[in-house]
Amino acid sequence: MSAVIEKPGVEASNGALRSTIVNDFSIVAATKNGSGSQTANSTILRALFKMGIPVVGKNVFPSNIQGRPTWYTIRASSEGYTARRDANEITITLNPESAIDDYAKVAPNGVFIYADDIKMPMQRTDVFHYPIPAKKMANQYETDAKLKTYGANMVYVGGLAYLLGLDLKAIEDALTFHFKGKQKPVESNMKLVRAAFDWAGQNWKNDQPYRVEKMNGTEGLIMLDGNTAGALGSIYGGVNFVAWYPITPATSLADALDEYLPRLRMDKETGKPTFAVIQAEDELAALGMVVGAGWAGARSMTSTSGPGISLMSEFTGYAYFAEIPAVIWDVTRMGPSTGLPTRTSQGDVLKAYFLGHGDTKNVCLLPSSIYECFEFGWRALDLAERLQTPVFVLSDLDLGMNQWMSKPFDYPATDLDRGKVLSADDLNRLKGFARYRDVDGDGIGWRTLPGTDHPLAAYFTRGSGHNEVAGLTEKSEDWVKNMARLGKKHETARTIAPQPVIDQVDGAEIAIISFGSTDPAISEARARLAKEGYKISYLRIKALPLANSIIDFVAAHKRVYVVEMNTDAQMLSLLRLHNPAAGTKLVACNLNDGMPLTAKWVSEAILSKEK
Amino acid sequence: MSAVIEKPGVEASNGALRSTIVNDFSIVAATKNGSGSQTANSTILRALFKMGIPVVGKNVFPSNIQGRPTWYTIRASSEGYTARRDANEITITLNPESAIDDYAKVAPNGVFIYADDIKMPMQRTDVFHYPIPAKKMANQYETDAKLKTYGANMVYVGGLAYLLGLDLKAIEDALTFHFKGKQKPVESNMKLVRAAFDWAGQNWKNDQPYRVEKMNGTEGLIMLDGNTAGALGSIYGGVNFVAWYPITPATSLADALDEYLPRLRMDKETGKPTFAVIQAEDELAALGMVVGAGWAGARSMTSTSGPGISLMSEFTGYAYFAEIPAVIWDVTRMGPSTGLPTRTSQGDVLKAYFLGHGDTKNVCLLPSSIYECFEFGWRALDLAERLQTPVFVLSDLDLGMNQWMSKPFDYPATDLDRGKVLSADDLNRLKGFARYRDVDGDGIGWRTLPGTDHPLAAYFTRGSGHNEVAGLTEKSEDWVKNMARLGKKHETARTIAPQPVIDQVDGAEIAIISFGSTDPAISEARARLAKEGYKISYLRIKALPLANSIIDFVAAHKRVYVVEMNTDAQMLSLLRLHNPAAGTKLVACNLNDGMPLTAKWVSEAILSKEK
Amino acid sequence: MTTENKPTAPIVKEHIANINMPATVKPAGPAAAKPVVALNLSGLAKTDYKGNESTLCNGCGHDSISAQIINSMYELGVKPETVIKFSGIGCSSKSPAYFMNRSFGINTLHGRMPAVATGALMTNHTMHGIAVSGDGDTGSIGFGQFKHMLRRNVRMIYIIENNGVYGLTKGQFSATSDQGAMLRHAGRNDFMPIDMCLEAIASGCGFVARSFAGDPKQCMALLKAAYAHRGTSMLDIISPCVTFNNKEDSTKSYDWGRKHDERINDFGYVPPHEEIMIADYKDGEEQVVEMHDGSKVILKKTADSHDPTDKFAAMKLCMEARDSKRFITGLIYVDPSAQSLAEVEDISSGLPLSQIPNAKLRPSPDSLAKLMAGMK
Amino acid sequence: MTTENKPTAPIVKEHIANINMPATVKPAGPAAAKPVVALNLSGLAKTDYKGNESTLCNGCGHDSISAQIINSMYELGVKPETVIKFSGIGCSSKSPAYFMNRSFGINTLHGRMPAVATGALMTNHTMHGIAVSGDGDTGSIGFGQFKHMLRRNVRMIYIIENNGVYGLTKGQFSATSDQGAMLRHAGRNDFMPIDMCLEAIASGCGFVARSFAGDPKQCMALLKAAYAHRGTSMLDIISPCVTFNNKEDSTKSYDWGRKHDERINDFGYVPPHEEIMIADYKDGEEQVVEMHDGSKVILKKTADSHDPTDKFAAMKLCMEARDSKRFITGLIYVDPSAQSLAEVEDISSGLPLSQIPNAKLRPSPDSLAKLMAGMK
Ligand SMILES: Cc1ncc(C[n+]2csc(CCOP(=O)(O)OP(=O)(O)O)c2C)c(N)n1
Ligand SMILES: Cc1ncc(C[n+]2csc(CCOP(=O)(O)OP(=O)(O)O)c2C)c(N)n1
Ligand code: SF4
Ligand code: SF4
Ligand SMILES: [Mg+2]
Ligand SMILES: [Mg+2]
Repeated sequence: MSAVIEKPGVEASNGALRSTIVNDFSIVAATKNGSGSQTANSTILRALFKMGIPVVGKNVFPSNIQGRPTWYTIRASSEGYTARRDANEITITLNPESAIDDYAKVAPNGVFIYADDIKMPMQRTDVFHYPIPAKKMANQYETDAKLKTYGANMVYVGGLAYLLGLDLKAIEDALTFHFKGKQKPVESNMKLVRAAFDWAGQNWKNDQPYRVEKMNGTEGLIMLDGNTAGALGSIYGGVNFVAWYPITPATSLADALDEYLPRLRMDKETGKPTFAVIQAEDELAALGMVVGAGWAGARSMTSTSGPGISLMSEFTGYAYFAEIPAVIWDVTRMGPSTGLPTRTSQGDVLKAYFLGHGDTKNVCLLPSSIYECFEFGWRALDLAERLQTPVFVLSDLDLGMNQWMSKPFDYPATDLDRGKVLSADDLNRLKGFARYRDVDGDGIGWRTLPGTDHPLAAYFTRGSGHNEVAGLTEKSEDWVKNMARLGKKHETARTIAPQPVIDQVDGAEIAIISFGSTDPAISEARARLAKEGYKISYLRIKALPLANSIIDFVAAHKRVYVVEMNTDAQMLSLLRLHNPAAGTKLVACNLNDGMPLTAKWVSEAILSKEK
Repeated sequence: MSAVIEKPGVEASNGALRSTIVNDFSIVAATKNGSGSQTANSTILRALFKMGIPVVGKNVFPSNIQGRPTWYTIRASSEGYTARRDANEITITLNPESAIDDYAKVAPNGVFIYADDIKMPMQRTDVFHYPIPAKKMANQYETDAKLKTYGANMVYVGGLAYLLGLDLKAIEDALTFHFKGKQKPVESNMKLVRAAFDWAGQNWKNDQPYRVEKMNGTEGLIMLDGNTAGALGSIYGGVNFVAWYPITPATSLADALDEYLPRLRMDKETGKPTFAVIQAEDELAALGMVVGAGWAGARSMTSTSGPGISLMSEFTGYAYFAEIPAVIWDVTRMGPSTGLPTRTSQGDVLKAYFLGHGDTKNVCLLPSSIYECFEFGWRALDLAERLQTPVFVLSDLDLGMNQWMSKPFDYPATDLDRGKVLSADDLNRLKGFARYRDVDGDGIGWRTLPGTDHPLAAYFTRGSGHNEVAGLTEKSEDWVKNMARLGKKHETARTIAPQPVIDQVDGAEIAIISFGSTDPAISEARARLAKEGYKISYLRIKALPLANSIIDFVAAHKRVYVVEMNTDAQMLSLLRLHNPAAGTKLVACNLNDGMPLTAKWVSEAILSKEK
Repeated sequence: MTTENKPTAPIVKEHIANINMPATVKPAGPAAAKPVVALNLSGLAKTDYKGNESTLCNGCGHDSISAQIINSMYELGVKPETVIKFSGIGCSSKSPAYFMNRSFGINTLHGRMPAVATGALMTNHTMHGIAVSGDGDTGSIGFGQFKHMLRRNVRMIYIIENNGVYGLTKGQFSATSDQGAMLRHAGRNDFMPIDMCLEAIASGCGFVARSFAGDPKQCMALLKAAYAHRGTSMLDIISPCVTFNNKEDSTKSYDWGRKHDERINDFGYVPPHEEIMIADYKDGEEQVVEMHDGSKVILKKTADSHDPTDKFAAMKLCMEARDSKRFITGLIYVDPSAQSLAEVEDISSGLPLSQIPNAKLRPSPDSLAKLMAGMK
Repeated sequence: MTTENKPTAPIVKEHIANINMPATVKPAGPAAAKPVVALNLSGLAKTDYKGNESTLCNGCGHDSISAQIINSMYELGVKPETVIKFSGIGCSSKSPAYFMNRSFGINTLHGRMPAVATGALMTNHTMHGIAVSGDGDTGSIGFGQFKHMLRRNVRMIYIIENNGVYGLTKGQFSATSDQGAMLRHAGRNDFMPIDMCLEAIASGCGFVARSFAGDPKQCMALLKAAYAHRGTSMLDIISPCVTFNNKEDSTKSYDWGRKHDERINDFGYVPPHEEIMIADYKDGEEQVVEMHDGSKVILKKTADSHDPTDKFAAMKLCMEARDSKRFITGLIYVDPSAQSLAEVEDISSGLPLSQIPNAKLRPSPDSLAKLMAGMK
């Protein structure tokens, strides 16, 4: 994030009430799943964003369709921090089931906006109370019966706008954005917002301390979810075959492909699609199709999550060994097993890296932002074809389904890399080829594609032992040689996959290694700790296999905390294997509770070990 | 092996011809797959065994049914060594396709017995040549057309018996054993053996150096394959539900269950089976059935190999997380992917240990002998019910499908452990229960079984997040608490699973850590190296999670070689994770070429690193 | 660590607020006062068949089916303790938590419930299985297991709560979606829906029926008859998803069902312990199918009623109905003759495998010694 | 590392002894001398359709089928380069290595070939697929994928080399084994065999036939007609396993086939480029089915011949034949009308996806700038 405002964060932590706190707070809206609160929440989020205030929006929703409590959190941070925070200064609840809990969790000196039909004791003196007649107003203003529950949500938008001083123009812009310019819904929603705004002005005393003010913290930025970013990256990466099976939180990636492919990738001349998307009958079939397509020369991919990854084990090993390009997005959720489908985690690191029985090791990309979701979208397809192997992209629910700011995505810097493919002309010139021979010293053979019109083009692909010319073999030497070449290819992957981002601080004794969506919490935690005098270096891993530069980085520090969101310290495990000399210098710093990490947790976890 | 004869091994290595070499050589019979040579080879093997000579028989066969070269190797070792050797002193070939190769590989001063219709240059002067009219004699003696190809194999048995001085009585005993006492086939086979024996006496000059002599190296021992041993162990472990899907090399385990269960486990009173065996439609279903059965209170198991393990990933994670007992035999073959289905490997260590997405860690037993295949057969069932979790037994093709000597299996020392199960009476007394509460401090809750006639018996099982009372929950605290308990259970498993066998040599600076079927090669290598003055300690791992005693063992040595048969040094990886302080002290010593390790390779590999 | 079978110490000191606990748990002990409610054959009240509160959408067809499961089991007087509830993953598969809390329940993996049910019901063949799945769970990912389970004829009621859509993942096409249906992201569905009843008949299932969640009476009658079947009874119940597939032109909507429901036959179920009054049933106008447990399904014969014992007619009916989008409901095919898996495996007459005493599970030391002797 | 698409240096210096290399590779360049053999429409000799030497058992039915694949493709004049061979795992699935080495081939995973074939044939819809599977591969582990592939109607010839047994794993029962068959280890098979043709019809397959490896002529005629079909053509070919399931009482044995083979119809195939002499075909005695590519299947009508355009008759025939162990062979069902998957996905008229130039795969920088602007 480039446009950070250089003033200290304001957090009401000691109970002392400041006069006003501007652009620095978290809002949580507790509603019911399926009640249509998404429009209201994204409107608030985008309105703040349009006012130039750095924001991030996170949805904590149940694995259920309708009627269960769901919490949408918006953090505004003038400094541009986007990690989750535990404290919520402003709580809105329309949901009686969770109201008592929600109330108890309002930060001291916080604001509690609640549907006026929620009856419960509200005795806190450190909270500003704002009852709102959400249902009544919605009933009054919405004529369509179906939209009445939905409308209640817009009422709190208006109330909140009044309290915070949110620009009604920004709200209208946000609604226009949301409804893609359709005037009718914008107007009917604005009617409610304005009515609620006016009602609040007449009925509420705005003595609470939180306010917003226009600033220029989001200039030039976009706001989007990681799954859409990944889909767009793939589209700009030339993906032309997709097979997938629905699963939370990966579904919206495929949805975005379904939405944007027809918009961006119809052949200009023929008007026909340059792609095919197939909803498979399960994940075994999804990856099977992707592997078949990759083998036949498509830029092919799938997206899934934990249970799907488990089901893809056999095909991943096949693609690894038969050397077939395939891209697999694992938008990780909590495991083991069905786990918590709507909670975030980084628990598939070992699984994805070692997926396949026998000796397999897969290339994995680890985006930490929606910018990288886009970038790794196209890079993954390049790497898969270049390396002729499955490439995983390990995103997660937090990154994939939540709304993040980002600088606009850059157009891919390099041309599509289609890897080593021989044409009929090449075959004429070369008079044959050996599919699995390492002619270039990088462990990667040359392949041909079905449809190559040459009598020498064909070869036979199999998951059983094969020699350089793709012939079946059970000879020990052939096996060992082939595996050694695959080992070499893995080393090639180590050097051509995205390299770590290293921020080595002069004189730092301690360091953090991490990856993926923990980045915002770590950045913020480092800033906090820096204030307390801790110099902490930071290395962010962008891909597996692990880069060799990590070894030097570890060597340069006394203690290295490996921050991650899983139970078994999985990345720490891979670091230990990669770098046995590091011994006990690497320290686990992991939490896996389904929630994105907070800067508070990261800094306290490190401090507790440092002290 | 207890009955080792204390005299030095004899190996013709420097080309100098000793007068006679008694009971110390390897024989390889190269025939065609599906030609019926198994009877001939097991006859030789068992005849030697019956003469008291320690032997081991290994079949190196193609992934094919009929007509491809197959090699059966018999090692006789007066010292009782049972590891594979590279050198074959006696080669028999009836197979023209492999004859040139086979001939080239005969050890110097070795013996080459070949079908007299094989025409090829045979110019080696360091080989004793014995052509044999296998087809002709078979045609002459076998009247049944079908048995003619098959009969050719018995001819070489007769020839070999003549050369080695093999007891014809022992051969007859071996045939009687093979045909389970049926006289007719014994006689017809003996006819051929005798004829060939006589023919050889008349036509061959027996100036080759290899001879057998009766000894008492096998007294009291049995000879069997590991898969049958595992099946028997499971039967004595009370297995009562089996679901499986055919796959080499695990099929013969299920076959043995199908064979022995009806013999050993029909209810004495009702005459009805106390078990059910179901051939499932695939491995997903096989483990699914086993999990359903384990949940409902059966002692349940399946057997499979690499591809099946991949397909079992999702259900393993489910059983881990829902805490359901299940035993999974992975008779490992070469991977990745289809790999080499008829070659041995230890390549599924990481796979099995981490099987399941998210954070899972499974208990694995690692038998190194057929004795342990039997023992872990019943122990696995005990552990699965005690720990309420999937338990893997990682055998391999070498152990599972080859013929090994062993002391007779001991009857299980402890009663069946059915784990923590509450009855209706218990429920009356306790007035309820909490399925996932750690009441005993070992991380293991109490369960009830369907059919328990009590209104409070039922609970609801799921693979999604649950609290102590088996209720659905998405709360962070519940998740973290539950995973912590599973972690504690894993620690319990660490202490109750079979502990390592440690042979710590006084003053040894170096050590070997290994597991499974590498044991014979390591034992022999240690003996060799000891002769060259190397003191080497040895720790054999019997189970995962790794025992804490391993840490002390490593600490007590300067260099520790981790010997294993896979490409990626998988056990070394787990040792590094378990013991990060070991740093670079642990050294990889792995080979994965599909063949069982030899003592020669192990000792040379270590020496090359020591020098 | 103790290896004993019985807990040696009190496991739970006090009564636990188990969220799975039945609504009207009677305190243990004989002298407890009974609530003043109608009791069935097993002496239980309707509330003893209750489950947790549903978390499905208001009006979801699946909840109506849960209600009919409760009603039918209550009316039949089935002891909840003798039932195991099975499900896969999906909104439909959540529903076993919403009925019969006193029954054991297991929510398995997406599409893989048939295998788990097979293992569990083989381990205790005396238990009755009630399995609930969805069209995605059974028709897409689980299609192979479903077909193989039918082939094995594992005794259970297998309900497909068929809404023609993936509910829980928010509205993708399933394998039973209408050809030509439209979705926001994926566009048009161009594939012919799988007909679950046709598939079940092809796989040798001996009890095949279709019903409609909007027709509680028929659902209940079918559930009762299904309970009596010797092997797998497959109920394909059209169960509208009010959130994602309830537009009136969807063949899986309430509107469509109400407008087009075409009962192919009318029938009643007579439990084994009830006598049929022969006088009540006039020959030629009724067809009686005797189930394996002695209960009877009595079909009223009318000119155009379908004869569910005619396999070819049943298949043809399914195929034609699919081709012409007819919403047929009723008992499509019944053949009570085929052995169930437990019978085939010859364990059906003994103790459940899970209750065989340890002593019978481990052969004698003697037998081992003999075996060992034979391997020398 | 170079990221260019074209090899910049000679990859292989000399000609490699590729074991997959065609038997009569013609040296590159126009002036090469042709061997003196009969050439087909594509100018190729029969040897150009050869594969590696088979490693199957002597007499295995699968080898006869390979021979007929070679013959039919040769006679049709199909260019091997336009064919992709697919298979799963099993003896049957090995066979693609034994025919048409000049075709690309992929030996996938056990039971999962349909998915791979779907992906590959969507990526290059101009290629013809010849898929070979076994009864275990398709009927057991792969049943779900098989049924879903049929539903999607991916254009390929899908051959099940059906021997009623698992050959490669040495003789276990498969899902098509005879009910009542006996095995050494597992005992009796108590389950009804799956009827692949019945299943294919239920799944909407538009070309369903059964044949016998012992009847090369019929196999060949079916293969030719199958090649012309617009979607999946499913050939269930009874292919005896001489090693594990060839006893005379096995319905999958040579003996049984020879004794019981009952042809349900006789037909000929007329390729698109050949004119039918109307005079040769008397109205009322022949039935002409016009395939999507303009070729024709001409069926001789006799009193008891089966009409393969009648779906109900086809289903009934399959069910009755299974129930009474009739060994029926011939064209069971044909309906050339349904769109193939490539048509449904609307990619059938363009370049294969694999040949679309990179420039068309990456939208313009401008389009990205616009998108980004819209996300602000
Ligand atoms: C292996 C796996 N893949 C995907 C999912 C995600 N998933 C959960 S429910 C569901 C579909 C459920 O549809 P259906 O069976 O029709 O049930 P409904 O919700 O419509 O009642 C899917 C795809 C999963 N849980 N597991
Ligand atoms: C996942 C998996 N499970 C099991 C196997 C072992 N396997 C190889 S072939 C085969 C059965 C083949 O039977 P079928 O398809 O009928 O072919 P056939 O050999 O009879 O021609 C099995 C079970 C495997 N390769 N992969
Ligand atoms: S989404 Fe549909 S299927 Fe799921 S609970 Fe709601 S109405 Fe029922
Ligand atoms: S085992 Fe059977 S199927 Fe396999 S090659 Fe031999 S005859 Fe053919
Ligand atoms: Mg559904
Ligand atoms: Mg077969």
